[in-house]
Amino acid sequence: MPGLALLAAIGTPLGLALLLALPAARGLVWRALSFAPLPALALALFGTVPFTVSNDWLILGSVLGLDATARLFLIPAALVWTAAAAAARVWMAGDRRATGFGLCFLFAMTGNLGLFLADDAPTFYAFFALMSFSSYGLVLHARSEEALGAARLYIAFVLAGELALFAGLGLAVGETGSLMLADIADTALSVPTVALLLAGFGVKLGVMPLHFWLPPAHGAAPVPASAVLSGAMIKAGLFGIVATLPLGEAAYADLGVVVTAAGMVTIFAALLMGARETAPKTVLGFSSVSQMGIVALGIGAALMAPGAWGAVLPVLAFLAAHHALAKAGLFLGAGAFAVQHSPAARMAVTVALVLPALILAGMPLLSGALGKEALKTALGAGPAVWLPWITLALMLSGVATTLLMARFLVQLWRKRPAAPAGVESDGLVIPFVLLALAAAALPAIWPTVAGSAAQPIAEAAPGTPWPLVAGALIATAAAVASHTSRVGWSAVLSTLTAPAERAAARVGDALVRRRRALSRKARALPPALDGWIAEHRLGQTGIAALLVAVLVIGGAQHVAPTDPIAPPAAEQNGP
Amino acid sequence: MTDVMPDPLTLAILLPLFGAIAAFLLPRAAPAIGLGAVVATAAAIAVLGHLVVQAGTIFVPLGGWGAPLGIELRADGLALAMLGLTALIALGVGLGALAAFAGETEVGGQPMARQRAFFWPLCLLLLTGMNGVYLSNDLFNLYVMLEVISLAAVGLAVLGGTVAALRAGLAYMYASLLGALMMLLGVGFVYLQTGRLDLAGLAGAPDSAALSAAFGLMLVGLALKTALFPLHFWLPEAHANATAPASALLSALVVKAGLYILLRLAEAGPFPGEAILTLMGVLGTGAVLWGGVQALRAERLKLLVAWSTVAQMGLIFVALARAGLEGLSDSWRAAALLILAHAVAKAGMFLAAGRIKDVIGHDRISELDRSAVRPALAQLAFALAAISLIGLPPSLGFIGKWSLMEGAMMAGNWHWVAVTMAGTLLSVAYFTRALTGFLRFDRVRAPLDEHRGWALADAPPVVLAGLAVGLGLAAGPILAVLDLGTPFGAIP
Amino acid sequence: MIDMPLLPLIILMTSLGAAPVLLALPERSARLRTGLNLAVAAVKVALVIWLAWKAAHGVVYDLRLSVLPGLDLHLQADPLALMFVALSAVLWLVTTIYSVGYLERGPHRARFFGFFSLCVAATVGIAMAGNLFTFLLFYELLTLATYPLVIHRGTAAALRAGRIYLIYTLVGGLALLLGTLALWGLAGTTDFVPGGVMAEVAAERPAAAQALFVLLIAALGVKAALVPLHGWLPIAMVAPAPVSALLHAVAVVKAGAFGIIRVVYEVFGIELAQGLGVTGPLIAVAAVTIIYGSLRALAQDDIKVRLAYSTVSQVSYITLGVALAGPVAAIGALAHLIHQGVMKITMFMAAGNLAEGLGVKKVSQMDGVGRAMPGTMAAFSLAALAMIGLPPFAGFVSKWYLAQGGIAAGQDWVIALLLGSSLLNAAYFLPLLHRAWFRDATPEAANAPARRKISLWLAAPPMVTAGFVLVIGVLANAPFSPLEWTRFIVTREFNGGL
Amino acid sequence: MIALSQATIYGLAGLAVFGLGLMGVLGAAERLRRLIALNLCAAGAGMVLIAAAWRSPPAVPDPVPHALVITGIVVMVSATAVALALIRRLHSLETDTDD
Repeated sequence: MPGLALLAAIGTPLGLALLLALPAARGLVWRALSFAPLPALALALFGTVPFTVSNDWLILGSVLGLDATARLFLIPAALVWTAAAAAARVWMAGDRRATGFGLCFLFAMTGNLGLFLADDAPTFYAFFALMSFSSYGLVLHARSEEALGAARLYIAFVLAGELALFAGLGLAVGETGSLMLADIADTALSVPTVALLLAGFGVKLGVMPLHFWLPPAHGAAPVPASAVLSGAMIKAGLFGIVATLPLGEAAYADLGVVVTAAGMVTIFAALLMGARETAPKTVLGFSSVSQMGIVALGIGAALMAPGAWGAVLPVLAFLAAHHALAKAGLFLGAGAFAVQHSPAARMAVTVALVLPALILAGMPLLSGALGKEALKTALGAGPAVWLPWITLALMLSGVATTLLMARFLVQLWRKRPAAPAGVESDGLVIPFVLLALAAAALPAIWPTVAGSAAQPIAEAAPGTPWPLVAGALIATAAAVASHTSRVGWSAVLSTLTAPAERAAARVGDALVRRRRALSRKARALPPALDGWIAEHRLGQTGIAALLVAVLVIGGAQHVAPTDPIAPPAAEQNGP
Repeated sequence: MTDVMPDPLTLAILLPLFGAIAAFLLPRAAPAIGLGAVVATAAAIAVLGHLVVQAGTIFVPLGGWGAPLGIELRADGLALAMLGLTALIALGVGLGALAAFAGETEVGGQPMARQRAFFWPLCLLLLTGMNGVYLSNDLFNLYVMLEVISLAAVGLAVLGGTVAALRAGLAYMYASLLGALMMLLGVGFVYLQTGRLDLAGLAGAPDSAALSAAFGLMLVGLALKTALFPLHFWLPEAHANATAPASALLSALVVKAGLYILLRLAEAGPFPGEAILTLMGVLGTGAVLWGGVQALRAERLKLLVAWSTVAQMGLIFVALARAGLEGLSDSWRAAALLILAHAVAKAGMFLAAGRIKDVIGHDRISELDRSAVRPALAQLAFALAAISLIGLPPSLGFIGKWSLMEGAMMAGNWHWVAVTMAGTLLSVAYFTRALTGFLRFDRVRAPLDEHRGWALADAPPVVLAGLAVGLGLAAGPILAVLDLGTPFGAIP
Repeated sequence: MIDMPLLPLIILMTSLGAAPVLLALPERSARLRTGLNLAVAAVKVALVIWLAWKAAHGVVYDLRLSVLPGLDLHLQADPLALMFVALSAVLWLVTTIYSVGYLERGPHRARFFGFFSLCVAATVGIAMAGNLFTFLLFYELLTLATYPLVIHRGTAAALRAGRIYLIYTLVGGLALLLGTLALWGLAGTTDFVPGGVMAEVAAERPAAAQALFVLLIAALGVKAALVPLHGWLPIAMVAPAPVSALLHAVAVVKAGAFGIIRVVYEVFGIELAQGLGVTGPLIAVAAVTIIYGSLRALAQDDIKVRLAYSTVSQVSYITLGVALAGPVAAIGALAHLIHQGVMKITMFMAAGNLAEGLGVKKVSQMDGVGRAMPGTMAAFSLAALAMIGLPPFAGFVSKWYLAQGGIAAGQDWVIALLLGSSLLNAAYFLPLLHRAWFRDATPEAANAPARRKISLWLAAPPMVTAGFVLVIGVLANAPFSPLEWTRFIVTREFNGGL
Repeated sequence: MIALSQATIYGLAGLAVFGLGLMGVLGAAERLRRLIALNLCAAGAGMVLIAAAWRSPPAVPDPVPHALVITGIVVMVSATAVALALIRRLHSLETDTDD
């Protein structure tokens, strides 16, 4: 039974990818795209962890399974993939290279979901490589000059990372004498091995100075691909570190210092670089880099002080989930913004985008702030010398993220991301909104999903608003300053007053028009809703149902944790 | 052995002789008589083989005169092997000749009928001489038989009747006569010193200046007859310009007579010193290199093959010299193996080259692939023979070279190994020229009529060349035959 | 118990006997030739399976024919031999099918298939040779049989390539002859015995033993294309695609590599070789070859030449694994013998298809070929990714074992070497894949007159072998997989040797 | 000091004749001249052998060398005949082609 579930989890995207080779089956595959991650999601939600299935005949004796930590990574990844797949379906509807994109997308999905399920080094490496290399096609998809450069950079870094990983895993297996990741993570590996593994996963994670590929790649990829690159695939790097490094087993003071320092630099350097970018998606990419700097702080502390790991790991898992949902939401939101035709609709999307932006920036009580607070607490057990600096860095990272988010929102208007013509905007808006809501609801859902691992989050302080406020102030000031420097003081002052006068004059007309329009819309709403439901009953309804399922069934499982693996969600909770 | 029934040794000499006379007298029946005589001789040799296997060495005094002065025949393993080889080649070449001289057209030389009429007596005479050389146990008889071979060989060389053949034949004749005269003088010196003519008499003779001079004369004479570099000048033209079956006989057998006598002299020894042996090796090296280089430059297929004979003869001398004087009691085996290998392969190769020339109409190497006809089987035969001559496993040539190099290496004479290697490389190089020409590449867009290139006449070269390759697998039995009667004393 | 003691000989004779018949068949009897070819190839595969089955059940095959006193022609079917025989039999079948399609209207098919068959016979002989003497015999036969294939096209370039090929391989063959002689002189036997036959000699005359090792490896290194003896390989690329495929994947380079395995393990014995201090230099040569081949491959625009340099590099993995002198590395080496064969044959057949179907022979012409020939390019891509060492394909398995072997041998730098090589592999293969899949064909290329639809005879074989690449990688640990078989061999070699 | 006996003088003379003949064979360009030189060689060789057969006067000369010489003469005569025939044929062929 676990074997079958595993087969479904990995086989579904893989099988769909292979089906894509048949021209006749392509339509079907695209329709089923957003269901591809569902078996894996179901496995993660309803599977009894830990469990393993050994396949001696497979590769070098493959062992697949799922443990509590991997599960926490798999769930948000699968959610992000589901949302991105739904978006991809509409985004690629009219694209002549859709088949190639779909193939790469599904292969990357297989790799990404599969690597959480791998329990031995070769299998893990296989999935990791599958994910990394097939993403090349995602980055390159546009074939523009920019995409070409980004893809070239991407593949170079991927190669370097894969090689470091090959060496690191090879050495680790040599030192451990076992292929199992669990054994590797339990052994005090040599410093070069750990360094190689850190470098290999660090590339994926995008920690400076291994980040160069990340912002351009995220910027160049089509929106659904950016979402998974940033939301799901980056986390594979973190998961790799968690799964293979002997964190909590042995201390690597020097490496810890390096990683911590890299993390600090990353948080702020990404801000400086991102603030200069003009393409909104690239700005988001830098934000990802910056966020991963926070993760690096946790890892660095654990490297220095193994005792802290027990407390850090749950927080990192939470941060990963938080970032996955929020960042994927932002990317999809950027896509949703891009496909809107009217400024009003764009404004609506922008307003909606503020939610995940705030979550990411550390709005108190939301997941970003909670995660940071929890990390601060967890690092209390960490290296005492570094603690004040880390605390400061975490706080300032809120400022940094706020600035980047502001920049993103501004640039969204200034330089609208490219979007294919004729994309049905609902297909993007709904996944985006759902992801943003999920990110917002994360602190509430997390205890249900993570069980005892959610303890640090539940106990975390709500966080302070001032980094956010400070960031917003600085952003405003910066905007004003830049505008002023461009047009001069008097012009600024006149523009400050002129709009108010114009607005007052127009407000009356606008109200009248708006009312008429609203009434027209109200009349047209029922049939439109019908059509919309008919159109989207497959993908989006499924996602909505699933998010409900996360809450309901996960809660039920929390109550009765000994449930056997339930059948896939799609069957039980289908529309 | 009764007086009524002549012994097989005598028969092996007399049968071809009588055959030669009969074939000369009855030209129309010459092919039948010739083949019959060859088959009969082969049968006699088979009987002889049976006896040798049972008794080891056999001696037969002729006409009641025994050693030391009289004529005595002797047969041991070495002789038997050579006899068998000669019969085999005679049979093969004879069958090939049936086809080669079948036509009635004149190709620019003698009329076919005339060639056919003369080939068989000459061939049988040659067989007489060869068998005589193998079986003779005294120097004088060896000389006489050598002369018989010479005359028959010259006849064969000029059989084609073309100007080139006649010129080459005349040069050949002069060289051959000169060699024979030196041999004669040498024999005289030996007699002067020892008062005996049998080979056994040499063994006991004390070392002296006259004996050394005698050896020197005989060696030079034999070197001339075996075309040892630099006395090879006559060979390429003579062999290349003769008709194919004649070339085959000349190259495969005639030169071997001198080598055989050399082996016998070495066996009877005392061989005149390490220096002479080394000189032979050095001259052999020269032959290997010069022959190789000339073969590389040759423009005609048969000339290439003839130059390859020069090189191969050199290699046999190297084989004799490979391990110095002490090693001679073993080196002769390598030399004998190479002699056998070369004889079989070269007979096949010349027949094949003749067939190729007949079918294509010329034998210019650079234009071999430009014919509308493909003599596939003849080319196959040529290739197989080349494999043996190059010395690629598992051919008999390979076994010979292996023995050569093995002995040289064991004796620490790496230079002879190097010479062999160099010779092998050269042979690859020059044979490749021909073989590449066989792989036609449609430079001529003529319709390819494959079947015209095939005939029953292809069988003898193919069989001979096939044997040259396949006999390598039978090297063990061949060595066993060579050791019958323990020539050169006990097996080490 | 032995039934059919002549089975190895029969396997050898299937192709050796077919060769003259194929040579003699008239050019126009194409159907008969194809039928005979396929029948013989299929029969051979069946016989090899039978042989493997019997051998796995403890039947010992040992055929000897004495040539000179103490010197035998010796055929055997030990696991190592079986591995190579199986590889050649299977890939021969595939390549035969491909060749039938490739030469459909070409001239001189009789000659081609005759020598082709001879070539495989030689490979099988090399595999089953029980001593160096027999090995030498078939090694030379291989040289002779491949020469006409290399110059098959008959162009000036082909003839030149053939000449160079012949010079290299024959000098190598001579060196091997010399080495065999020397072995015979020194050790008194040329038999392949697990653990080697040189122990006494090495104890008495270590310098002679070292010299012999160098001589033998150099002789075999010519065919195995060890730098600086690799010069012939890229030039021999003028040969038709199936010949290149066979040359690179199974026959020639593998014969050299296989010989190196035999010499190191069964003439010298790995411990002795280590004791003589000759494995170190061998590792160095292999390492240089791996990097050099890859570097040269980078600069090539001709697809086949690039593949050829890749072969130079890849085949030295085998040498590297052997020289590392540990069981794990040996598994990697032997597994790579098979894996590289399957991968490279796929790539060469695919490259041949590109040339046949699209007229594409250069990397720079490859834009958009993935769309034009998806099946072929999928096969090519799979093999290329496997070459780079991506899991779960075949190449990963051998690289993984080589890396582990390096670690086990205390030579951690091997990992760095593998990394460098993989990086270079990626650098010269990924641009091809990029062009093929992610670029659009130029308009003139799309409408080129050279375009034609290739037949199934051509299209299917690379896809089948690409399937092998996938399957032997994914099922590496399954029973009867190449990896399992090499593990079995290595257990035997290392237990026998200790 | 070796006394120059008659036999020695004959022998040396024979060798000299042989040498002269050898020079002729190797040096001469004309076919006929070379043939004659060959015959000279043969005569020289015969002289050496006859000298060798000569013992001190009272003894009967050894018959074996005589037999050798006679055989040699026979061989030489027949060989000369063949050679002459060849030369003639060659001559006629060459004049044919020259015309």
